Amino acid sequence: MRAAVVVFPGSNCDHDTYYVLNDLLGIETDLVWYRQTDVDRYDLIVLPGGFAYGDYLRAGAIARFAPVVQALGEYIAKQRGIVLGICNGFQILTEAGLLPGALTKNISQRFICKTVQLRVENNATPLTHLFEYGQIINLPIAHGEGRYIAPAETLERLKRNRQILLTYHGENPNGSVDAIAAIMDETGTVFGMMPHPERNSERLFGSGDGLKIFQALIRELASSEPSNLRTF
Amino acid sequence: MHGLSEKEYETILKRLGRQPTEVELGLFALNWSEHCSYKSSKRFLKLLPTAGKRVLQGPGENAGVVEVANDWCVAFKVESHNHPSAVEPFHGAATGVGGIIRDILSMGARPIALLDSLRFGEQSRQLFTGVVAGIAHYGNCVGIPTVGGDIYFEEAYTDNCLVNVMCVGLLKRSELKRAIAQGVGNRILLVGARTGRDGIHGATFASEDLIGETAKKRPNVQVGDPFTAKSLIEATLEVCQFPELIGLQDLGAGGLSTAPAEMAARGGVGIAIDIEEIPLREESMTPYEILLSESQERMVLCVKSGSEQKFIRVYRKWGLEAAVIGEVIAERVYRVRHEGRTIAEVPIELLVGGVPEVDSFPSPPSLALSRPNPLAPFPLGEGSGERSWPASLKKLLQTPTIGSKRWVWEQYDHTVQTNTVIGPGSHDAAVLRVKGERFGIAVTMGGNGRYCQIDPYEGGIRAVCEGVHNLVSVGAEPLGITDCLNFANPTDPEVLWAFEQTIKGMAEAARAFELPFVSGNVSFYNQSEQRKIYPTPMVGMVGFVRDIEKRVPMGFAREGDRIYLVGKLEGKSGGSEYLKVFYNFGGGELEPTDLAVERALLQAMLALAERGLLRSAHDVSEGGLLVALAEKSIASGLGAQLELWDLSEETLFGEWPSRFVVTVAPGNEDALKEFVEGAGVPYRWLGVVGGDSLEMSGEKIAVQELVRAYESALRGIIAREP
Amino acid sequence: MKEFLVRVLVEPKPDLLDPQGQAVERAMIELGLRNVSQTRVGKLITFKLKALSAQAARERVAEIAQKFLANPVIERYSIELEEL
Amino acid sequence: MKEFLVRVLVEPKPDLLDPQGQAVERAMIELGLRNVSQTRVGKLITFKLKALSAQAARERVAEIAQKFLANPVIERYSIELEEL
Ligand SMILES: Nc1ncnc2c1ncn2[C@@H]1O[C@H](COP(=O)(O)OP(=O)(O)O)[C@@H](O)[C@H]1O
Ligand SMILES: [Mg+2]
Repeated sequence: MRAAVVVFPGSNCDHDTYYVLNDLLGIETDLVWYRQTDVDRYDLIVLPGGFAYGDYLRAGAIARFAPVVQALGEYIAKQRGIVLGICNGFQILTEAGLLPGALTKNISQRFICKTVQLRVENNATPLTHLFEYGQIINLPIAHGEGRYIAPAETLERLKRNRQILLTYHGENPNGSVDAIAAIMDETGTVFGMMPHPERNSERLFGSGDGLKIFQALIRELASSEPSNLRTF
Repeated sequence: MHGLSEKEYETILKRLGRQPTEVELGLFALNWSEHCSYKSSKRFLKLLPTAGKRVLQGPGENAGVVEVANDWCVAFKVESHNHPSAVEPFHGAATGVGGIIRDILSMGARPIALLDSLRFGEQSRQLFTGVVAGIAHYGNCVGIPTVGGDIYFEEAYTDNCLVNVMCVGLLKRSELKRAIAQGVGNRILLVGARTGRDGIHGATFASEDLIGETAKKRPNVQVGDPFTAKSLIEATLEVCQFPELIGLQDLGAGGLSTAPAEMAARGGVGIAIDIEEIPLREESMTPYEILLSESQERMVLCVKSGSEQKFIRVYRKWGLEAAVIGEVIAERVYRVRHEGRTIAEVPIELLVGGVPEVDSFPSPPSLALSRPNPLAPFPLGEGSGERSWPASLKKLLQTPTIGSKRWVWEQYDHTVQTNTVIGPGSHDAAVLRVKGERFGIAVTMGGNGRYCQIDPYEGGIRAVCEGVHNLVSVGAEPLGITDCLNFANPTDPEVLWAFEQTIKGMAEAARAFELPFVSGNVSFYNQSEQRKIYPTPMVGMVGFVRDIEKRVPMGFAREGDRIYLVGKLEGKSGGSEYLKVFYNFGGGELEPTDLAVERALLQAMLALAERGLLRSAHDVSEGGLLVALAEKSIASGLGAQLELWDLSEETLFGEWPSRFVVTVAPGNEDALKEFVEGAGVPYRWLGVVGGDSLEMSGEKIAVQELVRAYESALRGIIAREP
Repeated sequence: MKEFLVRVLVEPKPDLLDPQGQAVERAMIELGLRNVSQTRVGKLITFKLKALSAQAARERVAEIAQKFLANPVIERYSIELEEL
Repeated sequence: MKEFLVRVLVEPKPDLLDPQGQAVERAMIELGLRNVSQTRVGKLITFKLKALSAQAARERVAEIAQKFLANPVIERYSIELEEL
C-alpha cells in the first residue's frame, strides 16, 4: 500500500500528516509536489491542512487549479483509491467541485483552534468504520473558514445517501449548517473533514481518535481490492 | 538631516574625508539609527552575562542558540514591533511576527514556536483586537504554533502599546548557520519577495518618540505576506543543506542598506551590489528608495560563486524571486553601483559600528517625581475586612490582566506541527516534544512593567526569576534567556537610569542561576507627549524537560492531594494587582528578592519534579496566593479545603517573590519537606485537594463560579463594539 | 489593443445568510447610522486588462469570474469595464 | 424619507503591497487571462439606507466609511448611491 500527502505552496500540515502515516503507521508515504499528475500509484491521497496559496480570495480557490487536483478527477472516476481532504484539503475539494457545498468564514468571523466533540453519523464508511454509530469522539479543529453550507437540495441528497459522516456535538464552533464537520461523495471514495485527525493520533495529544481514522482507511484499503472499493 | 545628529554628521565628514552622497546619507541614517546600531544601549548591554557551557551562539547574530540534548539545539530571539503596531495594529503585529521568524531562519533552524507579550491601555480595544488578529493572521498561515506569551492592560501603554514576539527554532548542531559573507568573488543573492516602497525609514521611525510629527510622517505601512513567508521558510531550509551556502541574513529594519553590510562586517570583507539587479514590485523606484525599502519576506544569501543557479532553482520552484545582486570584494567597503556608476561607497567599519556611542548619563529620578513613590505606604486598612475573600478573589479573576486570555489564544493555531504537549491557557510555560526524542522543550515569555516602574533593579531581577519560575513549574531546567527591553526616550536621564538599573537587576539574577543571555532586542522611544510607558523588560526563556512524561501539570491533580506553599507566607506587596484593582494604587514597596533562596528553590523544585513527587506546581505571581490557588482549581475543576489562619488581604493577595503552590500525594509530605528544608526554603501546609469549591474559614466559592469569573475577564474590552 | 480598467464585484447570493454583513450592520448602527438594512459584504477585484474590444474583454473576464473569481455555490458577480 | 442603495468600495492604497491581489493575478494569468496587471482585491459593502436627501445619505456614509468601513491608514474608499 502506498500513500501520498500532497504539498501545495502554503500547505502546513503536510509533514504532520506524513509523520502519522509514514512514521506511526508504517505506510509507505510520499510527499507529492502539487505539479505532479501521475498519482495512480497511490492507494490513498491526502490533501493536508494549511493555507495553500495563502487562502487568498477564498480558501482553496487557487489550489483547486493545481495540476495534481486536476489529475484527481480521473483518479476518482476510475475508483483508483481513496482521497481525503483535511481542513484546507476539504476546502480545496469543495472548490474543485469534487465534494458538494462550500466552506465559508466561521460565523464568529474569527479563526478558532480547539478540541471539539464530534458525533459519528455514519460508521459504515472507509473513514469511520472503527467507530460506533452515534459515538462521540474528540478531535482538534483549527480553521477560519470552516462553516459548511450547501443548497437545500444538496443537503437533502447528503442526508438521503448518508454522506454526512461527522457532526459537531454540543457546541457548533463555526456555524456549519446541520453542524456538518465531515462528508463524503456519492462514490464513497472522496472524503472531506474540517477536524485534524493527525493532531490527535498519539497518546500525548489525547484520545487518539484521530489515529483511528487513518487506521480505518488503511484497513479498508488492505481489505478491499483498491480497484473495486465498496461504495455506500 | 536624515535623523543624524550634528556629531554623527561631523564624524561621517571626518572619516569619509568628503561630502557623503544622498544615498550614502541614507545608508548612514539607517545603520546608525538607534534601532540598528544600539548606540545608546551597547554599553549597558555589556553588563549582561552571555557565556555558558550550552551556548552555541550568543548575542551578535540574528538569534541565540543553545544546545539541548543529542545534538539538538534551539535558536531563539525576541523582537519588538511597537511603533508599527501603534500605527496599524493588524499589519504592524503581523510583520512583527514575520520579522522574528526570519531571524530564526537565518540560523538555519526550523521555527517551531511563537510567543507574544502584549501591553495595551485599559481601554485600547481596537489596538488589542487588531494586534491579536494580525498575529493570528500571520502565525496561523505560516504554520508555526503560537504557544504562549502574556497580556497586560495598564494605562501607561495607552498611547504606545507593546508588541513583542519571540520565535523558537529547532536545529541540529551541524546545521547552524551564520549571517556572514566571505570569499572574494562569492555571490550575493537576494531572495523572497520583490522590493517595493514599503516602510521606507521604518528604522528611523522606530528611533523617535511617537509624537506629532513622527506620528504624521509615517512610513508606508509594511504589509506582510505570510504565504510568501511560508514558501521562503521551506525554500531556505532546503538550500541550507547546500554546502555552497556561506551565510544568510534576513532583511529587517534597514533592508538592503544594513543587511549586506552586516554580513560583510562579520566576514571581514567588502560587498558590491548592483541596484538594477534587484527585482522590483513597482517601476520607477530610485536607488535611494530601493536601498531603504523595508519590504518584507526577503533574505540575503552569500553563496559560492558558480553555485548560484542551484539556489535560484529552489526559490523559483517555490514561486519566489531570487537574483544575484552582487559579490564579495576584498576592499572592505559597501559599494553600491547603479548602471555601472558607483553611487555609494562607504567603509564597512564606519557603516557598521562606526557610530559614536551616545554617552548621556543616567540619573535617578528626583523625589519630586509624580510617579508612585517607591516608599509610599501600603494603604491597608481602608476597605479591608469589608470584603469577604471570595468576593475579592472573584473580582481579581475578572480583571483582564489576571483573567483568562482564551479569547486570544483560541484564535492562534497552537497545535500545528503536532509538537504542542502543553499549549497556552492552563500552565506557566508551554512544552513542545521533539519527534523521536524522550525530552521536551519548555518556553515562556513575560515581564511585569509595574514592578520596574517602582524599582527597576528589583523589577529586572523579578523579570528573570518569573521566567525561571514558569519553567520550573512544568518541571523544566532553564537553559538560556532572550530579552526585549522596552523603554521610553533614552536621552531622558531618568529613563536611561531605569534602563541601566533594569539591566543590572536582570544580570544579577541571571548570574545567580548561571543563565546566559543569548539574544534580545531593545526598543526605545516608547512614549507620547502625555505618557511614558513603564520600563518593561520582556524575558523569554527556553527550558529542558529531561523526560516529557515527567512534565508537571499546573492544575490540582487528584482528590486528597496535599497542598503546600513553598516560599514565604508574608512579605511586602507593593506593585500588586490587588493594590491596583482595589485601591487604584500602582506603587508600594517591593519585597527584595533573595537570589540565594531563588537558587535553592530552583534546585529543590527540579529535584522534586525529577523524582515525580510533584502532583502539580504553579508559581505565585500576579494576584498572589489565593489567585494562584484559584487558577489551580480552574485548570482542573477540583476544589480544595484551605487552612489559613491569617486572612489579611496582604497575605491572600499580596505579591512577593520566590513562591510556589505545589501538591503532593498523601504520604509524600515528608519527601517534600526533606527537599524544601534541605534547600533552606520556608514552606507551609495549605490544605487538601477535593470537592467542587474553594473553602476557607467557613466561607467558600464554587469552582464553577471561579471559572465563570475567570473566563469573563476580557469581555469588557472585546464587547466594546465596534 | 485597448486597455480597460476592470472591476469585478462579488457578492454573497441574496438567499444566503451573510454573517459578516450582519456584523458590519450591527456595528454601523451602533456607530449611529440608523435606517440601514440588508447589509452584505463582498469582494471587489480590480485590474487592468488589454483587449481588442470591450466585447472581447467582457467575455474573457466573465469566463474567469465564472470559474475562479466567484464561487457559484455561494456568490454572484457583476462586471464593470471602463476604457482607459 | 427616500431610500438609497449604497455601495462602498474599499481598496488597498496603490503604494501598499497587496499579496492577495498578486496571488489572484498570478492565478488569472495561469488560467489564460493574459495582459492583466495591477490586480487589487478589496471589499464591497452594500446596504440600503433611508435618508432625507442623497446629499445627507452621502455625508453619513462617508463618515462611517471613514471611521469604520475602511482603514484610512491602508485603504481608500469610494461611495456609490442609487435612489430606489
Ligand atoms: N537586550 C538584549 N540582550 C541581548 N542581546 C541583545 C539585546 N538587544 C539586542 N541584542 C543582540 O544584538 C543583535 C542585534 O539585534 P537586532 O538589531 O534586534 O537584530 P535583527 O536586526 O536581526 O533584529 C542581535 O544579536 C541581538 O540578539
Ligand atoms: Mg535579523
